[in-house]
Amino acid sequence: MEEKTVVLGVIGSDVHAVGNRILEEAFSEAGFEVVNIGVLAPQQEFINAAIETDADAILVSSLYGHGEMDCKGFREKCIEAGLEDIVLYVGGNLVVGKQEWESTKQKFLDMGFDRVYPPGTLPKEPIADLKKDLGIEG
Amino acid sequence: MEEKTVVLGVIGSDVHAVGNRILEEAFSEAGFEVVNIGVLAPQQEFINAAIETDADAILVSSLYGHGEMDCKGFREKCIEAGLEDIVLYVGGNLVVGKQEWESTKQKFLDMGFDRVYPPGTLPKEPIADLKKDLGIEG
Amino acid sequence: MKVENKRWSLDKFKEMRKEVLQEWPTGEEVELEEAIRYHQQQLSSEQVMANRLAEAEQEKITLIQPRAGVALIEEHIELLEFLHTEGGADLLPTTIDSYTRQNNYQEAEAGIKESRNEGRSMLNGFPAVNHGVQSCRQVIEALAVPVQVRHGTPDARLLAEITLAGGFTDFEGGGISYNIPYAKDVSIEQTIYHWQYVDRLVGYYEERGLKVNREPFGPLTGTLVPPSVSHSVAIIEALLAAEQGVKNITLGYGQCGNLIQDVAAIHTLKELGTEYLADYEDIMLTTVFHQWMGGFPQDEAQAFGVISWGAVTAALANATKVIVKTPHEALGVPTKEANAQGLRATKQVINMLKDQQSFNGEELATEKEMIKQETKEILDRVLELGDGDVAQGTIKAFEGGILDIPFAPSKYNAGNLLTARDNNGAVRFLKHGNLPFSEKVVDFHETKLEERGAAESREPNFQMVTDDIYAIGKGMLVGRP
Amino acid sequence: MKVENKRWSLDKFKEMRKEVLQEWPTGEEVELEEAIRYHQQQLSSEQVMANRLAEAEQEKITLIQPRAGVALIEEHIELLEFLHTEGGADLLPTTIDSYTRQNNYQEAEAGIKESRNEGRSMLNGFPAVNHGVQSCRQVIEALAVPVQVRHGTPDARLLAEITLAGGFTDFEGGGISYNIPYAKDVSIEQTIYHWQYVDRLVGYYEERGLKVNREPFGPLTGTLVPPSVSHSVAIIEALLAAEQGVKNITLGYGQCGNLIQDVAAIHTLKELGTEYLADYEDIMLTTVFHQWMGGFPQDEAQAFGVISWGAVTAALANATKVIVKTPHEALGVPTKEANAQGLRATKQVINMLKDQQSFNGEELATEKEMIKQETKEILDRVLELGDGDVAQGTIKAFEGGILDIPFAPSKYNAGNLLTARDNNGAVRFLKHGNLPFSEKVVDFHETKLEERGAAESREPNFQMVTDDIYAIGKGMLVGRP
Ligand code: B12
Ligand code: B12
Repeated sequence: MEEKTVVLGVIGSDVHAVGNRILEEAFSEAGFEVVNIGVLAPQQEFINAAIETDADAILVSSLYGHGEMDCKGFREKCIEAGLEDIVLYVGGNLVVGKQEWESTKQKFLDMGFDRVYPPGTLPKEPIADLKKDLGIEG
Repeated sequence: MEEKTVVLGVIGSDVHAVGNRILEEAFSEAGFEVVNIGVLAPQQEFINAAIETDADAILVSSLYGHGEMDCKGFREKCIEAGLEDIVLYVGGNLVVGKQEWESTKQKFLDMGFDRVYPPGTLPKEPIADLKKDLGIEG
Repeated sequence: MKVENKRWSLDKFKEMRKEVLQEWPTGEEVELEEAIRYHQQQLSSEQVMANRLAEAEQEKITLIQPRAGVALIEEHIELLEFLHTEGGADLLPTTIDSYTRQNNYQEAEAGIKESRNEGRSMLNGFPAVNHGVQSCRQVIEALAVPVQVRHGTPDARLLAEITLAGGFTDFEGGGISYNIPYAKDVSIEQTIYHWQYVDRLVGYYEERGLKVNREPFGPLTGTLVPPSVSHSVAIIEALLAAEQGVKNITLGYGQCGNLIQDVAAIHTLKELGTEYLADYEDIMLTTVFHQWMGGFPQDEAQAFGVISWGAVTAALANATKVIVKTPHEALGVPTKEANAQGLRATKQVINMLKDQQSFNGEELATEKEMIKQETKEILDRVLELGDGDVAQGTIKAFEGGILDIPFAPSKYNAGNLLTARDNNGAVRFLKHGNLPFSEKVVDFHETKLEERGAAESREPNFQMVTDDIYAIGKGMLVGRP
Repeated sequence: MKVENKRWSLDKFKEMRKEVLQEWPTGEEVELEEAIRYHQQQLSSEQVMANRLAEAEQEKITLIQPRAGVALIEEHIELLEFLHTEGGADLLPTTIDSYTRQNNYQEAEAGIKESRNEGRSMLNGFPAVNHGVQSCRQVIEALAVPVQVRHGTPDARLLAEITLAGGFTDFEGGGISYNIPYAKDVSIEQTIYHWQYVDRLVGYYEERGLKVNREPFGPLTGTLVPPSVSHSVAIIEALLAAEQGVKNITLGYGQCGNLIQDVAAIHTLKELGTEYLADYEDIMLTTVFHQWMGGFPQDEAQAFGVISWGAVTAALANATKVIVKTPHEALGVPTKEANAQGLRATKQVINMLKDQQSFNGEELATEKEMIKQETKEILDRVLELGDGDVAQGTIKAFEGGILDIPFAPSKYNAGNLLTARDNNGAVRFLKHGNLPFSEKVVDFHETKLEERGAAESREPNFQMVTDDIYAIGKGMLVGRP
């Protein structure tokens, strides 16, 4: 396959590094070019990395519960920066507390994310989705 | 205090003997004359024992879940046998399954029991109640 | 009738059989040869309990099994399926209701009707006799894993006929363990005799090349039963069963709560069993550990703590299987969801522990040595009393209180024992009644309880026992004042 | 700035203090002498953490403590009260939100506002700096038990000033343990320096006769951290703290999952700590065991299994206290009910085990010996690198990967370690990077992992590590293929 680039990172004041490390391994092994900006990443850093590397997708992680606040306006900022078509995924423990998943998902879809993943998602699911969304043959 | 007599037993096909043994000890120590007919006791056996010993109260245990079926008509049978004024208590795990306590209690009150005790009742509670109901000074 | 530990002739068995099958109309359904064909042709190897146990024994893993049974067929199947898929149960049970256990098939019938009317199970188990052979087969065929009959029936002859013909491959109980804790007025002689029938029936299946597992009920009254007491009963029942041709036996033990004592108990159960059964060939011995069988805390979170502690012990002792309690234990027969929760908590623990080393050390060795010595002192005396015949010996032993079980309802039980926890929570003899213990054993227990008495500044007495009975329900192991 | 392990002069401390208190307006509220009077006059002896820990240590019991914190004062008090009364928490926490941890007081302020608007906590903890001294005192005064600040703040100077003045008597963290797992871009030099400030502040309280406990954060990244790695960090932080006058120290360790390794870890933590801190007088060392800090199963029943297993280990290891997880762990910050459930399950287990013997045996001895040897090899090298100065040594050791922590986000961490479970589930070094291990140690770990590799017919590699990371969440300890 033609190599597609994804930017990976953990947004906001969040330091959960383990899932991020595993996603890096898994997406690399699946044939993606992975640009991992790591933890404690502000929105702007994701966008800068995406522009610099001409990325096809941004995968945002938020584990620590502040995802709702940290992700506000992310899609708009991408558009402002000229990344109109970039694929945006978000996943992790997105809100504070154990909450009804459907409404959490809707919240993030409304913010403009293309796909939203619940806690405990294994890498193979977003990998398959991303291949589909980027039109890569499995 | 003037010695009051209580008949103790576990009704129906129920063999749970431990609580019964402990109730025997506790009521004896509290000054009651205890007639313990033990486990696997049919209604008639409680009544016979009460008549024979001129008992003041009958304490029915049911742990195994069939209490609802086993206790039906108990009060009526007592009346038939001439035990109009006898105090009737029932306690244990009275119904099959973990059910809402208030409705279980009401069921047994409706059957004519004077007091109904939930799982986990410690002896001191029915002892105090019985002293009150029989007009014994604490 | 003089009951001896001698293999029954087929004639004797078949003669009694005629009567047994007439106890309730469903008895007519049972045809032994047809039943054997059914086992041979309809049951896959995975549905046979002994196979699954043998595997587990070899892989050194601990299987998990719930208790469960409701009044009606469809609901019962649904319940068991749920426990398998949602609870991850490796083995399934069919718990029999209490009317059936007392052979009150009339009342069981009423319970079935009331359950239909009320739309909920009014019975605390599955009335297999009333349902009959074909209905049992419906249950078995719906499930991919082996199913065992679990009950508490002093006279289980008809129940065994119907359920084994119905495709069950494991049958719990025995002439002592399903009498003394479960009956008041039935003599030991009677129940040993009736259970010889059950064992002879199982022996017949075995002769025909089928595996039907048998499991003496280890925990007895579930209330402060020291290992040597339940071990003695388990081994006697195993001997009685083996004589009638039973080949696959699971020896049971109910958690006392102290890790070292419990691990020692499971180890010695297997070791002693092997020793005493050495004369019988081709016996497969496995073990079952019962999570805490006494009073539970009402709070579900606390109950999970008790359940998990049982799971830890089962895994560290490497029992072949563990019988699992539920977070509803203190309150009532669990919902299927609560039952599955108990299973999942247990499985999590078992899986986390299955690869871990077992521990050794002096405390374990001492504990094992004591359990073995006590059990041997009891069993040797039993055999002596019976002039080498374990059936006769057992009957006499109960008469004399040489075999004795704490807190049992049976009037055939001497009831002279008083047991309480020592300062570490192991269950010890406060009064050993007429158990034929040597001075060494008596001193050991006395010292242990004095130690606790000193720590609590009180004499060990009935109050201590009561405190211990309430303790786990109140969130403790040792019932301190 | 050259950071050395030397007690700060009061002048140096006070000079820095001026700046610190200006970081956020609430800093103005802090007056040291007034705060000391507050501790002396307003806190009862039961509200002082060190007293409660000393008692537990003497009684050989294990206390239980949750994590908990929400955005608003009243709700926070309600939460803590609930955990005390309904959960039976012996000790209480105040978990600080992640904005505060990164000194983003501005965003914390926004979080407080949003929480008020939304009617639920939008912060994952209690923003103590924004709330200020008086509000902290409101919390402390509402509670009868000691309360500790738990956080993960690389620069916790202002947080310490405010919370200690606010009446908290225990402060978690340290220059390594609250940097490497919690930061990306902050140098070790910087955080050691900032934590010397915190320790000096605590030392000042101690000089004035007040007890303020300190607790290095043991589990680090909570992800396959071998005992010798976390022990090294804990002891370094204890040495750094003691030098600044800290007297009461709780050394921490996060459950790895294998019983023997975990018991050995708690035992050696205390023993090594005592050894290395021998030069400091009047130090009280206690231990804290953290229930499993890695990924949890989502199912609550399974989570109860994990929680209870942690409780078992804490009790058998006789840690002074245990930090408790909840059945919501995998999903989100727990409700107060879920939090209390975790506590009650834990308490049940602890209480059932508190009287039981600890076990010994060869495996435990070997495990202890190895942990000690590894830790000493690391620490001796650290001291060597610093020419006897542990602060300098630590900085250099991180540069050279002599100190190294698995899965840490910090760029000041070499990140050369790869750790995985051996065939019994104990955590071992797959790649030990630059840790200064002797051949004996290296061989030990290699052999252990080869054993597992052989059992699984695969080479130990990153896939094995990944499998282990997912394992407990999927209901296992060892991530088998
Ligand atoms: C030990 C035990 C057994 C032992 C009993 C040994 C013996 N012969 O005594 C064995 C293993 C044999 C057993 C068998 C069965 N048991 Co059972 N058993 C228990 C258990 C774990 C503890 C009971 C106990 O001894 N408690 C300690 C004593 C001190 O407490 P207590 O019995 O509750 O009595 C106290 C109070 O309830 C109160 N009290 C009792 N009666 C009365 C009456 C009055 C008037 C008053 C005021 C107070 C009062 O005072 C007592 C002293 O404090 C309970 C569950 C639990 N509680 O945790 C299940 C339980 C009672 N058993 C149950 C069942 C279903 C059975 C079986 C049918 C099947 C099975 N699951 O194996 C068989 C039934 C046999 C039969 N025919 O009766 C169910 C009943 C379900 C329900 N009601 O919905 C329970 C609740 C377990 C469960 N959740 O499924 N059991
Ligand atoms: C380990 C851990 C820590 C470690 C982290 C070490 C480190 N630097 O990495 C430490 C101890 C330091 C820590 C700290 C904190 N933690 Co923490 N932590 C965990 C824990 C137990 C496991 C996380 C983990 O490593 N899982 C294993 C990896 C492999 O899984 P993962 O992270 O979930 O990632 C996978 C999937 O989610 C998915 N995924 C993730 N992102 C994305 C993105 C996309 C696009 C897709 C498709 C998929 C995807 O793929 C990953 C790989 O499979 C979780 C709870 C849990 N899950 O059991 C809590 C948890 C995440 N932590 C939590 C909290 C609150 C904190 C703290 C604020 C406070 C505290 N309680 O101590 C601090 C926050 C620090 C900060 N500023 O971020 C909460 C979050 C609450 C919420 N959302 O409501 C959790 C859920 C625990 C809880 N229930 O309270 N934590």
